[in-house]
Amino acid sequence: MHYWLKLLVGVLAATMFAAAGFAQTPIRIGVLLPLTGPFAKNGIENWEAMKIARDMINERGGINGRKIEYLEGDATSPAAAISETERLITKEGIKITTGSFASPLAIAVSQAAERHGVFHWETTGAAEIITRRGFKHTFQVGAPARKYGQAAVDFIIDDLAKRLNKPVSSLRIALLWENRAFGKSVGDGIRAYTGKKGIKLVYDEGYDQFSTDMTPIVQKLKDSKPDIVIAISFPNDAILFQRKAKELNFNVSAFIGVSAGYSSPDLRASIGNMVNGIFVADFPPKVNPNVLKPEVRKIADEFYKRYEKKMGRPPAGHATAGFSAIWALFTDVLPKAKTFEPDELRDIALKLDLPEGSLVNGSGIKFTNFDWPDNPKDAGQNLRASIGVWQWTKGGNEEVFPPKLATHEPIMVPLPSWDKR
Amino acid sequence: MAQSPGRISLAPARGTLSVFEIALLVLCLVLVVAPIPQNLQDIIVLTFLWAGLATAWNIAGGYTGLISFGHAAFFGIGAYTSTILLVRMNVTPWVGIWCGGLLAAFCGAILAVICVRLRGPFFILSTLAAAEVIRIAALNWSSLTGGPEGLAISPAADPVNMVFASKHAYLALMLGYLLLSYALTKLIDGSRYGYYLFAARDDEDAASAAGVNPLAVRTVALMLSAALTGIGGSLFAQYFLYLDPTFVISPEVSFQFALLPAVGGLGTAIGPVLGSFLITPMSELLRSYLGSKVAGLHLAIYSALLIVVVLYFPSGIAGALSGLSRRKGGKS
Amino acid sequence: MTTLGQLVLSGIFIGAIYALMSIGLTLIFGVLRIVNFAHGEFLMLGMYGAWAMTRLLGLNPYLAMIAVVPAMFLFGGLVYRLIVSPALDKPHLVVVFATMGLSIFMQNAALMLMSADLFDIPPVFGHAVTIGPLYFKAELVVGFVITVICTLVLQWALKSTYLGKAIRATVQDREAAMLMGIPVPRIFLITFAGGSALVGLAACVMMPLFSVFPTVGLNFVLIAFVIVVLGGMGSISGALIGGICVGIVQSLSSYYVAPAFGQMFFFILFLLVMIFRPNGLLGQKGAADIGIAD
Amino acid sequence: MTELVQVENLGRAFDALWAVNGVSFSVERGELLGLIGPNGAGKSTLYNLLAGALAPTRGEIVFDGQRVTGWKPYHMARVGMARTFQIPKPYRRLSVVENVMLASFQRHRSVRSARVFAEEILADVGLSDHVTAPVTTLTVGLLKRLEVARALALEPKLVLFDEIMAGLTPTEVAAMTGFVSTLPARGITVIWVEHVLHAIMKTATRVMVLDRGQLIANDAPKAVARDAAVIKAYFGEEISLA
Repeated sequence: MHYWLKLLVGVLAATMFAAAGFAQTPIRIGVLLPLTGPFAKNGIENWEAMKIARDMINERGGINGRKIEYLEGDATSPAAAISETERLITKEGIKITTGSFASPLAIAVSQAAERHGVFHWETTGAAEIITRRGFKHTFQVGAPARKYGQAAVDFIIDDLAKRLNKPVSSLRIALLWENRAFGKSVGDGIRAYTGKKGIKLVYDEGYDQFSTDMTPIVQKLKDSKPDIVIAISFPNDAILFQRKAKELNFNVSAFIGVSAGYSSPDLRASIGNMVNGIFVADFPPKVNPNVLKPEVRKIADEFYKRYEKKMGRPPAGHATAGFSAIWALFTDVLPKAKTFEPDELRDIALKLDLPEGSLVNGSGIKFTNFDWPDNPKDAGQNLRASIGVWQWTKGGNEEVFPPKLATHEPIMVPLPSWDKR
Repeated sequence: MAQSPGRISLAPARGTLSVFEIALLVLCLVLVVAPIPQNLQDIIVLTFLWAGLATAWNIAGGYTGLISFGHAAFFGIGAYTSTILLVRMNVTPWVGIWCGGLLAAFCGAILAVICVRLRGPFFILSTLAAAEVIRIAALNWSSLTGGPEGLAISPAADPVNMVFASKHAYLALMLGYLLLSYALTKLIDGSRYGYYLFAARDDEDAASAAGVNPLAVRTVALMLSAALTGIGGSLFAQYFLYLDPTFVISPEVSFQFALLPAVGGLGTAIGPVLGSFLITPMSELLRSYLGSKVAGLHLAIYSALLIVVVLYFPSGIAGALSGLSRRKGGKS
Repeated sequence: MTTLGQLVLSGIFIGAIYALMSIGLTLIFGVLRIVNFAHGEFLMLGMYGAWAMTRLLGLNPYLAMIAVVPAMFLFGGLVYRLIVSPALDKPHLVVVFATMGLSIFMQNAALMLMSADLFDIPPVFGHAVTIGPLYFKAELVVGFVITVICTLVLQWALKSTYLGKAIRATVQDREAAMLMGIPVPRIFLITFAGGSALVGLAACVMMPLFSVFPTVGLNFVLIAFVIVVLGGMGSISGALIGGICVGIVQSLSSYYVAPAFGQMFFFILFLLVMIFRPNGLLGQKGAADIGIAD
Repeated sequence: MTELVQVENLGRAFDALWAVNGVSFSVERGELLGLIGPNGAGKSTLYNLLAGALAPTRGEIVFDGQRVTGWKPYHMARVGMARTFQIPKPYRRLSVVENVMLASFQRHRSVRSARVFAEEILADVGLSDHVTAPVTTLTVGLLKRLEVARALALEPKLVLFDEIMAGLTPTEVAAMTGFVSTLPARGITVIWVEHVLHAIMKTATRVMVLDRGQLIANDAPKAVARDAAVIKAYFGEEISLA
């Protein structure tokens, strides 16, 4: 009942505006996502989340009465991404672009946008280089690669070490990364961060995306007897790895997967309850509601409901991140804009100072502008993009770290051996 | 030299330019200067670049019979050499391009030593394997190639760095590359060396008995083809300003090099150019209009059309247009 | 020592699975002398078939063979009629591109029909097989057994049945076979369809071990090519040996050097064999000429 | 040193079978040497050994004072040895004159001069009205002539003819025989394998007979015709050779 009332009011408002001759031209946004090729699966999930955001904002009367209209391009490879971005900018006159899911595509799209002075709002692309090229109109709303690693390592130091009652310095940690752009940059981040924290990695190897047999990798891990494994994988390799770990009876005290492979909900559909107890460092698919502001929580619930209805499964972390980043654009940036020129949008974005918990996935927004002590050449990076750690449970998934975002305590620590799972 | 019957009217007697070729050249020059919308210019830039690359491949594939599926390796070597020289050693691409070409030619020689004795499917699969070895090397040699995170060139327009703001400059650059490849092909076409290539392709033993060393001739052809492909790779890098080993040195890229001449007309100078003028715009337009409607639709249509064209126009567009197929003359 | 044992044995088992997937290709190559670049997508289609049989009809994947193998036989016959036979009398580049076009078409048709999601089937056997301190997934061992049986049956069939002899004659010399009254065009059809059926069989064996998605073929097609050439074109037992070699090389190089280079080593092995033993590891008499004569 | 070719104990085995076994002979400059023998006697194998297409298992070959054992065919061609193929091997996608130009390039580097010389050679063998015709339109007889033209275009010191008469009409045989007999005068030594025996018997200065890989006769044509071993090899019993 409540829902229909809101819908009615929205429609009335919209028609009133139209009737009053303010047939506002729609705000046109270019969306570049991989709809074919190797990244198609996650690209399409992101695309569905973006469309839900558009529908939801248009139902709420758009932005100051102007509807949002997407013009999309299939960014299946960096070269295709650049051609599509330029097509949208030059042919359709787009001033705002967003999207990209994967790092190589994000690097390509943001570069094409910058070349034409167009405002690019990157939702999930994580490569560190995105904000290190001295670009002025590119903003990385999602977390950069190193934050994934830091979240996992901080979780080990602040939480797991105590639960396993072992001093951090004696913890044997293994790092496994898929040697594409995302895997490598997260791996590099973890290597640097653990080095700084005085933790030694007993295993640190990259593997090829076309690997069809994980036996050598699991066997080598078994031989290095790690306490904790951090693995950055894509969907297919994650499934292959977990099955092989079970087959070779490779047991660890804790397993932390990073992003796409381990955060996609259909991992459970593929390997069933083998997934229970695995931790995942990624955008939180679901956040402790009392952290979010009330109105943000309502938006979050509506998004989860619509996504589940459309896709038949809850959203993966990156899909939620895609939604929350574009929603922030619709609610915190565009309403303040008048000319919608890239420079104006840039100033608005740089002035944003949203605390954590303002966005649907618990992140806040505060962009660097060549003023970040760690790296003065960095601009457009969101310092308040929060990457947490959640855990697969029998019932679904629970956010377990950082404590202020957590919805539940970590369970199954140390991880029971395969026969007991 | 009298025009023998059944000869492709598009491709005149060896070494001379036909009316059709001159008309095509004029059209290209017009396209470079004409005030066309930017996104169409982007398609034309790609069409010229791919026409040049297809012509380069045709020197090995069409003229010498070395059907290679490893040219993405030369393409990648050229692209990475000029980009590394620019990004890491600040060497202007105007020099880097030729270094890339030379290095690619050197690798072409190595590949020739390995594979040029092989024929038919063996050669195809060996070049495919060689390119995969180079892809994996590029992916893991992060200190040199930037590894999976790729290598980016700053988009600040600067003629010294061969980065331009206006598309016209890129159109001229790519047309120059196409003309370079095409001129070399025509040169070979009418030269003694060209005849050696055709002889080695048509009958190795007969060519050898006539004093032509087939392996040496093929090696030189592969080196030339590799060098031109390397230069094309550098231009690709200068246009897109970003290199990712997984996408630059991939079997799909090698396939595209071989596809355009096959569709256009293998072993003819004009074939690869016609192939690119048809396929490149078609695949770009298909992707931009159907790309996001139904995921995968545009590639399904593209591949279905490809199968039909390849099966029912075996001698390519050049062949079909000039009725070459009338003069089938047995299996080549 | 157990590490080496685990690596070598699982290399052999996974190598046998790769071989099973390649037997169809080596047969097609031996007889028709064409490189079927859509081989990976045939595997994908078979896996989707096995998945459907298992998930929708609750069949055990190994039983699903009863439906998947004949279906792939028909599919192979269809592809032969529509794409391969029109290309046979044309330069061999034509069939290379026709099959590559088919490969892209099948990938994207699958993307449109089945979406890009990964599909899996529940494990067939509850626990792993243990040989001393070594662990092996039961489905892997079953796959190895099926491959060995399949190789023996095929070898026997090629040696003693009329069809088998006709196929071997066509491999050696088409013209001569035709003179002996062997209906070579029909042999081509049966071999191509049979080769596709064998890929269907391999798909059912692989379904419990791998997920299926539109681009799964890309992971396996290059391995299949390497195996066919390593084993010697057209040789069934050669494919088995080639597959096991690839399995072991991949396993050992990934462990002792680095996983990122696993694939590089068997490509290098492939190139070495090309240069020094073009007849394949077994020195299959004339395999090189089979590959070249066209 | 008037000997152009010396062959010492030449042998070639395919597994256990010795196709050519312990053959020794020499050829003087300007000779027209016939080489005959039943099918499978090893004639083509001997040619392939001389021309470098096959590496000998045993024995030495000296050509024009140089040891050339094991040289590649293109190397032999460059030092002046030309050959025709029993089954014509034209370059299918080149025209008739272009087929001949391939050989004339050895002595005539530019395309134009190579073409002029090629057209002269084509006139010699009576192919001048097919100059620009595609090779695929030629009959077997014309293809044989093209083979001869391609060999002569190398301006060789020695030419190996391999059954260039097969498939020719009697008038064509007579014309070709006449033409071949003029070659020694132009400084070209000829070795000629032919089954049309009367053509050889008429023009050859000497005839060698090969049987099961071994030389069984090496004498003037008249002597060879009466040699018992030769007749036995060919016909198994007494018959008079015209």
